[in-house]
Amino acid sequence: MSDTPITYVRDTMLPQQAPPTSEVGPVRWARENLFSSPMNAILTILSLYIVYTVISHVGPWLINGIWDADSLSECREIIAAKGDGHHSAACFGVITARWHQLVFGYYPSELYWRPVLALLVFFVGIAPVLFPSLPRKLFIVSMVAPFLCFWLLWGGSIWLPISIALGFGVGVVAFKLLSVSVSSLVAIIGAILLPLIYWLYLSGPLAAGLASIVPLGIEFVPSRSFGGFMLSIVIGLSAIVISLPLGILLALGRQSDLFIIKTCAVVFIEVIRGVPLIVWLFTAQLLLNYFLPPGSNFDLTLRVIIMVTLFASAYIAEVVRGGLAALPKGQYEGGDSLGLNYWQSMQLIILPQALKISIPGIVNTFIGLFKDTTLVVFIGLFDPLGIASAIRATTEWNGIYWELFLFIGIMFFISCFSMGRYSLYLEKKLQREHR
Amino acid sequence: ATLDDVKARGSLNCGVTTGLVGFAAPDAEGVWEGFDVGVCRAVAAAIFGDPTAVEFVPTTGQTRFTALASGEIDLLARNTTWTMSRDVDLKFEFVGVNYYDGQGFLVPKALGVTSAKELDGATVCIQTGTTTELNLADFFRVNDISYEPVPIETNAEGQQQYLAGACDVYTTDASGLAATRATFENPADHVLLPEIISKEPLGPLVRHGDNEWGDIARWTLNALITAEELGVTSENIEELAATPGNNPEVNRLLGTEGELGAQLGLDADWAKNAIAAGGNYGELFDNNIGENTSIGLARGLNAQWTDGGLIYSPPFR
Amino acid sequence: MSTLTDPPKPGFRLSQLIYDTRYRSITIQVIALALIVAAFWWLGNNTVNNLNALGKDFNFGFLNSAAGYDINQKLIEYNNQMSHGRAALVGILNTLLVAFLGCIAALIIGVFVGVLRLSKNWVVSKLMAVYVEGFRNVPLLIWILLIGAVMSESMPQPREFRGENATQSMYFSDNVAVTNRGIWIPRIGFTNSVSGEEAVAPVEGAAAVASGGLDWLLVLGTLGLSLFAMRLVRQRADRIQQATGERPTTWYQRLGLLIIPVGIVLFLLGATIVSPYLKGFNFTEGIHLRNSLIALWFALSLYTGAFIAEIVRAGILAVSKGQSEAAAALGIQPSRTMNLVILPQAMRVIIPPLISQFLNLTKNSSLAIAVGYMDVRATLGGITINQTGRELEGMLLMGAFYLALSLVISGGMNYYNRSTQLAER
Amino acid sequence: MVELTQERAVDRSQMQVSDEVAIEIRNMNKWYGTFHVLRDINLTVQRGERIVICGPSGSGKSTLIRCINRLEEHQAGDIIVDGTELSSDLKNIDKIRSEVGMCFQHFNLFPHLTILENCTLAPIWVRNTPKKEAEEIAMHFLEKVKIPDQAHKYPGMLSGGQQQRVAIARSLCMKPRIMLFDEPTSALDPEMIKEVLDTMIELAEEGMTMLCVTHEMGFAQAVANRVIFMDQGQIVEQNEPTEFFNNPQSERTQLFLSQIIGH
Amino acid sequence: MVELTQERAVDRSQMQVSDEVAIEIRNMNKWYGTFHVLRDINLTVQRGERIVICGPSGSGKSTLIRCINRLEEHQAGDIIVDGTELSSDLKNIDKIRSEVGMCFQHFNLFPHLTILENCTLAPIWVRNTPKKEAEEIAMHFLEKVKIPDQAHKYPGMLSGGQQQRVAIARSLCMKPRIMLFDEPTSALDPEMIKEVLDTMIELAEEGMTMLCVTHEMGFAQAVANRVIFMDQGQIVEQNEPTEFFNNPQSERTQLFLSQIIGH
Ligand SMILES: Nc1ncnc2c1ncn2[C@@H]1O[C@H](COP(=O)(O)OP(=O)(O)OP(=O)(O)O)[C@@H](O)[C@H]1O
Ligand SMILES: Nc1ncnc2c1ncn2[C@@H]1O[C@H](COP(=O)(O)OP(=O)(O)OP(=O)(O)O)[C@@H](O)[C@H]1O
Ligand SMILES: [Mg+2]
Ligand SMILES: [Mg+2]
Repeated sequence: MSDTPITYVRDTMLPQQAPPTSEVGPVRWARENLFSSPMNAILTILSLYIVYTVISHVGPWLINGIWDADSLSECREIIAAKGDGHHSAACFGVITARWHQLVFGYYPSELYWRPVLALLVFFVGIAPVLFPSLPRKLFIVSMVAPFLCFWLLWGGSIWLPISIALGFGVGVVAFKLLSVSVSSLVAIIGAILLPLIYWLYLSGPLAAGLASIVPLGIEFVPSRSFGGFMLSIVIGLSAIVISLPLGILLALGRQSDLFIIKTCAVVFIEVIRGVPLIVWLFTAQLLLNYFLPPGSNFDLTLRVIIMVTLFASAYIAEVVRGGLAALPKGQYEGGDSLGLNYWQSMQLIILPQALKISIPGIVNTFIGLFKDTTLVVFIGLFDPLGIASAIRATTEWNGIYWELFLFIGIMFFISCFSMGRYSLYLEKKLQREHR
Repeated sequence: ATLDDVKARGSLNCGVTTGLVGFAAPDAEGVWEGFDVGVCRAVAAAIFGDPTAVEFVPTTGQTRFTALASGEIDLLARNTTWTMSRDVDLKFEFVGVNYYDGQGFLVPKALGVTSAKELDGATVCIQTGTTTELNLADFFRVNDISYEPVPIETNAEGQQQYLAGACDVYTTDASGLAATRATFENPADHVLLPEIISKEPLGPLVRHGDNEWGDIARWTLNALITAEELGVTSENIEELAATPGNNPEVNRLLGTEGELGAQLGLDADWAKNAIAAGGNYGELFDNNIGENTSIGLARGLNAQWTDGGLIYSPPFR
Repeated sequence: MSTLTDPPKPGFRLSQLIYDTRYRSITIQVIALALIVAAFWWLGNNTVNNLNALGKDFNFGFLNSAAGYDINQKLIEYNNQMSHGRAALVGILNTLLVAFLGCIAALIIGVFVGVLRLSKNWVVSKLMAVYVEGFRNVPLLIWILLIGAVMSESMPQPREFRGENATQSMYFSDNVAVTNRGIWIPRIGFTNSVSGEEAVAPVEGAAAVASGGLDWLLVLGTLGLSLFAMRLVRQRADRIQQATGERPTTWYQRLGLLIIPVGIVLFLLGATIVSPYLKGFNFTEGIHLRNSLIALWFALSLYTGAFIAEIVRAGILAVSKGQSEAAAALGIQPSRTMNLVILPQAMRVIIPPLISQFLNLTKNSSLAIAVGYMDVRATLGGITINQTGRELEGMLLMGAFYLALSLVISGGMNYYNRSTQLAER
Repeated sequence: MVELTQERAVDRSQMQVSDEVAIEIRNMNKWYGTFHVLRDINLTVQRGERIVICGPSGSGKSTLIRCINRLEEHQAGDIIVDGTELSSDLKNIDKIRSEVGMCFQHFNLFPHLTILENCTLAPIWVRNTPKKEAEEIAMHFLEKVKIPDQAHKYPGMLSGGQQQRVAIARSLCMKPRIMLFDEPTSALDPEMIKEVLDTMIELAEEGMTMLCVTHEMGFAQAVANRVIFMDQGQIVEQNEPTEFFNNPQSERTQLFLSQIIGH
Repeated sequence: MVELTQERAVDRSQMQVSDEVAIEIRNMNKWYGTFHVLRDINLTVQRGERIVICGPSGSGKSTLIRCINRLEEHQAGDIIVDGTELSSDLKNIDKIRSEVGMCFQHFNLFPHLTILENCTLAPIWVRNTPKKEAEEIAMHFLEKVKIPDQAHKYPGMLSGGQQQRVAIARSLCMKPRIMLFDEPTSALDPEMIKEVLDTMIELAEEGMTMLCVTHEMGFAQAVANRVIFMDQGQIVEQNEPTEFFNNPQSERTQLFLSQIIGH
């Protein structure tokens, strides 16, 4: 064949052709995806069998579910009247009758709008953080949102959150003044100490005074009335929001060159992460009062929030540390060479970038935290599981089990799954942007 | 002092269970009701004249004592057994007994067991963090028979385990067993064994060291008991208070005679308010756990001493 | 050219504590240290004051007093007359047991599911995705409660095995009983026991092995020797392969080595299988795997397994497609490609997050309370604290235990991790 | 371009092309889903031939090469390698893969194995070669690509050019009769390209049958017997190199070449 | 070793060099741990001088440059910039950093800020310039580097050459009296190198004091007053460019130049 000329020129280009029928359509799909090898075929059949078993057991129970019954006995009567087998129907009546407790706990029903509104405010507040394209003015909402949410949830005099917020103002002003007049180191110490003094000695009387002059407020709701998913969300969200600054400080501490500060950060993070949350919750329940001055005594919910916040801050610190480590060293040097000081370069250059990288990790931490709020049931708070127990302790619903767990599980699944998708989307987006 | 704190706060913090039918459980509106709850309300009424001035703090068997010791609650009314070590070592003060109980055993009829001594090798569900664990261990050790404990956290859990047959026997205070059995689909299929293996005087308690506060709790409970003994009920109390009769003890109780309220640092009508809050002891019992409720407990030991029971209050004078 | 080669020692000038970069850091650290010491002093002082006010002291003497309560599952000798310290130890061992079993099961589940989720089989991969997402997005506590409930509700009660017309029967010709109180499996008893008395099965306790367990020592020793011999055979096979390229078939030799010596020892000791049987309320004899252990173990390993599956999947995906193509182009079969090329590389990506999952599992085992498994949280941190009122001491001990456990696990794994990482670069 | 030819001119008379057919592709078609990537490919490669394939991006060059050792499946037509037809028969695939070596653009060395282990892995596990012998062979080929002293390093420690040469040595250790190259130099820096091309030229001189996707026209002129130009999944033109570069027939080829040379 | 002349080039009349001393380095030594990177450096830079530093990799060029604005700390000797001595005193460091601008090899722009924000950041936060004024200044310098129209884009959207010019503009916004460049063109493609060098030459023509680590010998010849050759942490030779390139004295310099020019 070496004699035949190797020269070849195509004169007509071939058009696209449709693939052979065996290459498209459901047949091919099934062949490729389900039965590509004997092993695969076995697996397919096995999986289908599992799916069938589960559906055939649970399906009827779900479908026959009774939605309108006021008590378990009524529900059982209805099932008996239907003449079906004994356990083949669910009593979802408990959910229709008690859903408001599962969601809001014992929050006064005429005030349900307040937590709902607080959640909305929270979303508006967090929007500029999650979507950088929004106008920066919205950051004002972000700053106000925590105090507004606090006030909406607990109610009471409006002056309390305002006077607490003023403390932050005091800090900022102190920092500005001192950093101009003295040094930035002094300014930072001042910015921490002055608000602390203010909160300890001034803010309480100030709020009381203002309240007595201009009594503005809404009905106070004690935290003991909080329960159900609302409690989980309140604990989870406040812990994440408060733990963020703490976590950032810890992460910076862990990256610091200063031996003592670094050691403290490392010890704190490792101790918190090394001990299970439930032990920390028992600590909040059993021990926190030992550590505070005699006579000081605050709300269990608040104590739990403090503990969960500390817990979350250790995890956030690790997430943020990852973000800091992902930044090239050149960014730090760029800031230095322009003459920015440490806090300026952190605030203007490093943290904005590091936090953006960390958002998916923060969302994941939040998902974990949100799931872990169920543990507060062990110290007698009414999270969804606690409410479920309380419902089962009433005469009407004593003995009901699966339906409540199913409902709670599905609610958690929906919220955690969608947040998980969101963080996945963020990760993908970051990967694209960082190419 | 605790009384001042409570007054300043405007409400009483009262520790109760996280939910035990008849004794303390929140209803669909989140309003707490039950026998123990009644005691809390009576104390609140005695102090403030308002039975709703109570914050109910749900506690578990594990957390209740710390809550009280740390001052988170002012009064614990959570079917808690009065024992020496709790009184002396844990440093609490029991202000009286509102229910005389004893630890019993609940078994399915089908097992054919008639005595707890036949329970050799049985699996027993117990609530952890209670005296029942210790009693149980003692009972089986003394009788030289073996058992397998299944520790559980809440009554609801225990009930579920027991009904599913994960344990042969459910043991806790007999009152709790009765209450639990009452909610079963077929209560008749289960029997309470005759043995009561312990004395379980249940009562409200406060911290050591604040005797004035302890007195208020103690005498409020006694007022409820005395009221029943003297026939003062929530129905006739207004009438009796408005038109003092010739029974001096009733008059002292209702504040129309003497200074008993002032001695406690309360209003003169403190006891009247306490009784009006949920009725006298007998009324509380009957409305929450008595024979006409789904719990269906008989008075038994908890009848007035005059009826052959142990319920006995020192005199108001 | 200069011959100066040592850095000079910096001199101190105390006047520059704030502005001098070198001393400034010292200033900051001193201030931080002072603040921290102050904070701790404040906390400690409060604690002392509070303890005084309550009339309590701080000592660990309670660990020596009688516990008074019983524990169903114990790996060492324990009864209610023993001390709280002993009870705590029982709890610690129970925690370690479930953590150990859980880590192994979670790893196996995770690897299987992770690989299957990458399967080309649509049904299988979707099923695995449902499993993974379902477990990852619902709180562990709910899973523990659900699995515990399923086990106690859906399995037969021991009494159903009783009587002439029992509705349930044991499996494997009356050797295994599956009930809602746990699973009873046969144990091995020795009729010709070396130590004279009959030994108890090892799962019920290391103590049992130590006391009556000379026989078990013998069996296990033989097993160890067999394993060693098997290794020798394998090494020989390796050598032959290196020398000739052909690998001799050795599985029957190794199987023989594994079975025959142990078999002989067992025969000499007069080993018999002691099956569980129903006596009174429960089964007796045999080994009792309690429901609480099984439920907690299942829940922990299924939950953690879902996370591990994702880690494994990510690890495998992190090995580029080019690697498997290169192996294919070299003619290496797909089954070997996994072992020779993909897994060794994936391992490096997998191990660090795997460690933290193991840590999580260990910490999560403290949820044992939900199914009544008596771990250290339930004994020391639960009943003991509650009976003695020693919250501070008890919580401190428990926290220290978990912390030490975490540090040991992560330390060990990091060491391993570093050593594998070093081999690569 | 011209410069390169002169510099690395190869004595083509030494490279014999036998009459034996090494690869035969008949009416081969391939689809990705419904996208028709390879259309009616016909190609016969004699033993000892050195073929360079070029063409615009996305024209299906890589796909063609990858079909030949069944990294991709074709859906219509036949591919016969060394007399064995490529079908879904696993044995045939194994046989063909051990006859055909392949070098990728990104080398795809195994980062967890040393250079030597990379080279001995397949001989030991696929060919059952004794380890010692496998190592000898490996060292031989590593010497050939001039990096015997790197044998105990890990791939990550080598430069790109060295890595690609290891990849070539690794393929050679399986003693393939045919080598496929998919843009072996496009991920490399200019200096390193030379190293790799030199190695390939040496291989060519020894009479290895080679199919090479590359845009190194100097290489094509220096060693190729034939240059194939592909576009839109079709072979548009093939010719011997001098003709191909100096006198392209098809319009598309002209356009393509003008771009390449302009660059 | 050759005795060094402090003579300035005279043939570039439009760029004046004053007698004022901008930077003075005396007997400066630096260690990394125990590794002696910079040994006994002595260097005086007059205001308006343009100095190019070259030398083999690892010879300490970057380290020298970075010591001048205290990105690295030196351990012995003095560095005096604009009359201020560089010590651990924070105030001095701040003062010097705002006098000295620096351009890095990898630009180190802040990717989360627009070009304009990159340029106004330091003036606003360090100099407390009002935002409006800072923006005007920034636009002025962006015009100077010929990219005013990119002001509202993000760095990631710009080519490397444009990014480097932004980096230069960013430094200039602080109105530094001295500019340091650390291989500003070595990460760029050939076409872009020219853009950046043009900008730098323009700066030089305006009389900016410049220290530039670079291997662009064309640039050195065009604008430098002095070329400094470093090796092993020491200044080995310095001379005015024509002399330096045509008539290197030291053997090391000769060797180095032969490599550079060969390449
Ligand atoms: N796995 C795949 N699935 C679907 N389409 C694919 C796949 N791989 C390649 N293609 C498409 O097939 C066409 C041919 O791809 P191929 O990689 O063979 O091109 P190429 O000629 O090698 O191009 P290049 O020079 O860029 O490597 C391209 O249009 C490509 O997008
Ligand atoms: N942070 C550091 N720690 C320890 N040694 C370092 C550090 N930075 C640089 N070095 C060492 O100091 C020496 C001088 O480095 P420098 O970066 O100044 O060289 P250079 O002349 O700029 O080289 P190049 O042309 O490669 O940029 C090198 O040997 C380098 O390895
Ligand atoms: Mg390609
Ligand atoms: Mg450098």
